[in-house]
Amino acid sequence: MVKMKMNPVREYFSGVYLGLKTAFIGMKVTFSHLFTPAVTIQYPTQKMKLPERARNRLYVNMDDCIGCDQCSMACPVDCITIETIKSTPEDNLGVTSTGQKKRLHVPVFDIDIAKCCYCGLCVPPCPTECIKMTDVYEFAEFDRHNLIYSFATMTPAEIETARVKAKKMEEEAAAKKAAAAKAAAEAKIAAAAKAATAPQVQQSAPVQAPPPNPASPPNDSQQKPE
Amino acid sequence: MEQFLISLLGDNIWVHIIMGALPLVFILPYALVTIYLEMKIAAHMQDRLAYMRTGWHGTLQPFADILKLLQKEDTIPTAADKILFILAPYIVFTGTYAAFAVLPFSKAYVGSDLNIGLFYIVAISSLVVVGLLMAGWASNNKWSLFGALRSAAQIVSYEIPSAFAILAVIMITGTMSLNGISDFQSSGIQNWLIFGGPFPMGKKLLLFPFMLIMFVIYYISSMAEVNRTPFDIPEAESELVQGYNTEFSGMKFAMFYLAEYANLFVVSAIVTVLFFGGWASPFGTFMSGPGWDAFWFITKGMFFVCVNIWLRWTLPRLRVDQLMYVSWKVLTPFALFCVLAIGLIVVW
Amino acid sequence: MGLLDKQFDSSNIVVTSLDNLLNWARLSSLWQMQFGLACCAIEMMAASASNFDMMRFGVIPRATPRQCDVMIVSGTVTLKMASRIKRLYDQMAEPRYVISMGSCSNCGGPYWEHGYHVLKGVDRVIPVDVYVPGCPPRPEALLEGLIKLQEKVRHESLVKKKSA
Amino acid sequence: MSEIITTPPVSSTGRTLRTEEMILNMGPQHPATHGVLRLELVVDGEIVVDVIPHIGYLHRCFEKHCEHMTNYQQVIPYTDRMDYVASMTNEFGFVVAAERLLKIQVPERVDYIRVIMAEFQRIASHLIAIGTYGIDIGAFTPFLYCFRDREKILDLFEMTCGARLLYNYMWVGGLSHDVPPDFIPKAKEFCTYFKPNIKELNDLLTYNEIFVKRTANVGVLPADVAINYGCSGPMLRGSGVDWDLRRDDPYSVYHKFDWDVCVGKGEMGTVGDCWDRHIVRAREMEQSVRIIEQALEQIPEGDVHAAIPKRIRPNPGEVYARIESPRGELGYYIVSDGSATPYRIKARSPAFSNLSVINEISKGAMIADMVAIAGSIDIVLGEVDR
Amino acid sequence: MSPQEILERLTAKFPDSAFGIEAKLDAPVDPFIKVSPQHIIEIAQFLRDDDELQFDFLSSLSGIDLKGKLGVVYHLSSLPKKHKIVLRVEVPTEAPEVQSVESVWKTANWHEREAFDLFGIRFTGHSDLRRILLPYDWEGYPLRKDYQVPEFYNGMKVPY
Repeated sequence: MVKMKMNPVREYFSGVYLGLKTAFIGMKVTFSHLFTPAVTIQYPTQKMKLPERARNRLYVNMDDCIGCDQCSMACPVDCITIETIKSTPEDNLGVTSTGQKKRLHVPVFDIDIAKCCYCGLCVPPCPTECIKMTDVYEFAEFDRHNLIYSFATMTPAEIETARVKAKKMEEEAAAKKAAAAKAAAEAKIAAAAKAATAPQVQQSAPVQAPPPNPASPPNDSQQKPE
Repeated sequence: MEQFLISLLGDNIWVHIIMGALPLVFILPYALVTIYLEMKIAAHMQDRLAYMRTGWHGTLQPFADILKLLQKEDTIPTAADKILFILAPYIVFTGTYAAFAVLPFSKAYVGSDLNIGLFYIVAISSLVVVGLLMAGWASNNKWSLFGALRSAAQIVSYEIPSAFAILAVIMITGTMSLNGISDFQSSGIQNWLIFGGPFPMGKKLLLFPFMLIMFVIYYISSMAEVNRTPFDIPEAESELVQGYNTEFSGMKFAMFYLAEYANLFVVSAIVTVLFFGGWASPFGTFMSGPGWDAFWFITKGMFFVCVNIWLRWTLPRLRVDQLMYVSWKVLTPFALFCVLAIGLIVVW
Repeated sequence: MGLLDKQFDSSNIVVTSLDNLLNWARLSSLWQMQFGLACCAIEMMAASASNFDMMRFGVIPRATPRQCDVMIVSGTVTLKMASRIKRLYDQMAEPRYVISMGSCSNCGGPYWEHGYHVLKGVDRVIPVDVYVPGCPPRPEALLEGLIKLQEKVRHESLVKKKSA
Repeated sequence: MSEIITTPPVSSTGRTLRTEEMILNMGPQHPATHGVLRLELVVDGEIVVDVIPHIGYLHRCFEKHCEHMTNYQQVIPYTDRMDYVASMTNEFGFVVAAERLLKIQVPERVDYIRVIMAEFQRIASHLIAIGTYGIDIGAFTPFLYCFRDREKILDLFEMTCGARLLYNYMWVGGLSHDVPPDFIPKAKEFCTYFKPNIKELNDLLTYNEIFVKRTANVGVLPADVAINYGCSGPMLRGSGVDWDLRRDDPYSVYHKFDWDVCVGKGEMGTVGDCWDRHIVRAREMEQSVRIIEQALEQIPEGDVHAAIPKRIRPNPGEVYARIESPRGELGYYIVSDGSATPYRIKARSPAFSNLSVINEISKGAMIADMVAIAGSIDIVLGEVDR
Repeated sequence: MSPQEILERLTAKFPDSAFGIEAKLDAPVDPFIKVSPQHIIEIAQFLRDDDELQFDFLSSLSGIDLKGKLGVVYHLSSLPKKHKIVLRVEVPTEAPEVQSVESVWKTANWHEREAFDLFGIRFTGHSDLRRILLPYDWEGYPLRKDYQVPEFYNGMKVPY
């Protein structure tokens, strides 16, 4: 619709008229709202009920954590730090509520909640459903360092003993491996050509950015989700 | 009132000081109430609540605001013109405060019942412009300067239509004294000038439409004179940050704040006096007397303050050239025409 | 601090009750600087809008830093912006407070690792009083941060002045 | 104050100022710049002679981050944060691009839910645009009405995916969650609630004479200039160009619905002025409600996780996919080298191109018009700077 | 028009090998046409003004680091004809000079500035080639694959 060119006198008066009229219409709208009840939720006394799926602060149930590092790998911002220590066959770490056997000690499970972007990507990969987003959103702090949440339950002493044990076990395994390697080396001389294909297969896997955590568990535990 | 004090204390300087300070007794509580009222009215129009946490429904909020502003560091920018910068808020406040001198709160209490009261108000309120210009210039901030220049242009232009409206009333009443004008309209709502004043029926009916237009003109230009939406371009937040008071903090800003609200009452009071009978009770002699007079005056004044608030939170802001258009091309011609018409009717 | 530039040497009953009054005034009239940077700014706007109505706490948004008491840094602070934040903070009149809202201004948030142009935490340029976590924090979380700040102000004293 | 200026100031594009001109810095912290845009205005009194936009105050290195992500899924939280008032459509654009690259066909239910979410997001985004535009023009109340209604949309979103602003809801090949059972009745309820509110908003703001006077004939953007500058969305449609990617380059299931493309017609002034851009947004909200209502009726049953790949590893290749975001053409250019990490992702953000036209349309305007023009472009700096 | 037809029209107009028109129509997903960086402006002019093609809308102009080479990718579309095409130029990293298409599509102004800012590609004939997103005193081109994040910028520590 192209506006008709109005005669300037009419335009002038219609402008004045419209100005007053639309101001009254607007006043009517605001006046009618004066008596409608306010929609305000008075926060500290009144709180909105958050839906079930609310994504706020992360919580980790350490009883169920198997230290698989899946959440840390899924995290786009790398705010989850997990360290693990291999358990020896003789310690029994128990099973998770989903019935999975725990094989790793988890001495460090830190979430820097200040870096977290609350995207929820860490939740679905967890095989034991131990990491979840809660509806807690009130956790402002005076000091930023308090926003690094440590979920690990192990005491320093326990960590130390676990470390020592794991080291011992590793050494034993290394010794065993060395012996095996020695035997293998002898066999290798015979079948040198065959060995060349093996490393090539392995090369495609490390293209995925390695997790920032140097103490990540061995690759085979990462490959078996669920 | 003055006579009463003189009889009480004798004719000495104290009487005049008390008389001079009395408006302050009114302004401070009034400003606090209006600040609170404005926020509450605005909030309820916007489906929210505003102040709720200080005192019952936030009633203590204005006190907290003032107390806080008192505590704030009073910064003066290095590049500012210090003397003007310090002086500006006080000049703005003085300009507004001086206008209170002639406001007839009741028949008995008028600071000074000048026989040229209206003329005095028109003159003294121009002092505000000087203050705003000083503030803008002294801040040495481009936004402030823009605000000040706009403000000056705006107030000066809107004085024309408002002066015409005042002129119309003077023509009818034949006096410039605010008390006299109120007195003219006393004895009942039907005698208010907005309804044509105390004239015979035919004349009243003829006057009524013109007085209505005059009232609208005066009310619009009074909104412009107090720099409130839709005419708040001098401190247009989205354009000029805070306009002329961008650089002011603490107490100096509080002065501007106070002056703004005081000025709001002055113009509303003048609307009351010019068109709505001033202190005159709407029921003739019923509910009249010095106390009632003050009650009516303040109630009527506050009513127009509230309408102003209502408009402020409803309308968008005009652009500076449109503001000039409204003043020079709409209000002034209409006012001129009305003055002519009213003059003819009055003479007839 | 304007009229109260002179500090008291030790607290006594007068100072304490004066403290209480003045702190009450300060905490219930925290005028906020309109300082939206990024995503959190939208939640900050939502917090001032009808549903959460930050004005209940006496928080009025002001456009100029001179008249503000609290600066809510809401959003990612980039290196290009950092100097401006510093300048605006310097322009604010004492007493002034800073709420860092959201992961980005707390520590760079999701951008902490590869964000070559992101300042990793606004506390590298200005002192922060309260950190509100969240990305973005819910409006309620911001209000909670505000209440935390009010608590902080409540316990301030004229005797030991807030370090600038 | 006593400093004597000997050399005339020069603007950052190298223009030497005349005596009567001065440089006015609007932003990066200024109430009208919708974030951290800086406009360097060369003004002659109130008249704007030249506008030099400076952007990048919110440059958050989106594209660099994408190159560091270990998979495509992790990019989605970052796309959310680009255009933070319309996160859903940002995700939508990215998943459309990634699915085209991966050649995934998503179940129909997923498409329907995506369309519903995208349209809700469009309403929410336009509400912010209209509300803040009201503030720019000086009316504060419409802003709060808009936010009040937007809050209801956010409740729907939060119910579905748990977040209020940045959703991470659309995943490559599907959705993070199916909609909860009470979503559909609540969404219908919202549609009936919202329709009268658009009218009220128009009464209060759009048709207010002061608003019309402030926006009509201001910042006129002719159609050919708009196209040449790559403007899109309401900006382009406001200039009278009938172009909407939902119809003209169809994606998802938009072809199944009956709706109209709103085009500026110059009802109050010239075609392509600020008022036209505003009314296009206001009318698009009505059309979005129409789409949502149809989609809610037609939505099929199904699984929303069916097509989500376990591991996303596209073949080497590149794709450019575009969708109609509330601000215009949002395109993602994704280059894959065959690994799980994207090789290069470029986001073509609508506001970036829309903003570039500001100098062209605001010469000779007044300072107050600058605010009106900048507001009518509806920029989101997160998207401009990425 | 399909990309094949567009390519045919282009090769008919610019048969000279100097224009470097090279089709990659078999590329997976999106096909593109490679052209010479020294003649992009003539090709762009033709694409926009030809009655059959009418590529009036430059959707996007992106830089890309091709490891050893830098590329510029033009995504064109036509509002009247509703077809699309992708152009690409490749230049050596040491001397990344490409003709600016700003005079054809104004969109290119800011997009080219962005490509200059993030990749260091120089667009000859650009009216105002300054950095756009990063500060004017920034060093380096961050989206190049070999970019190292600086330790400090203006006294502010950059890494976490």
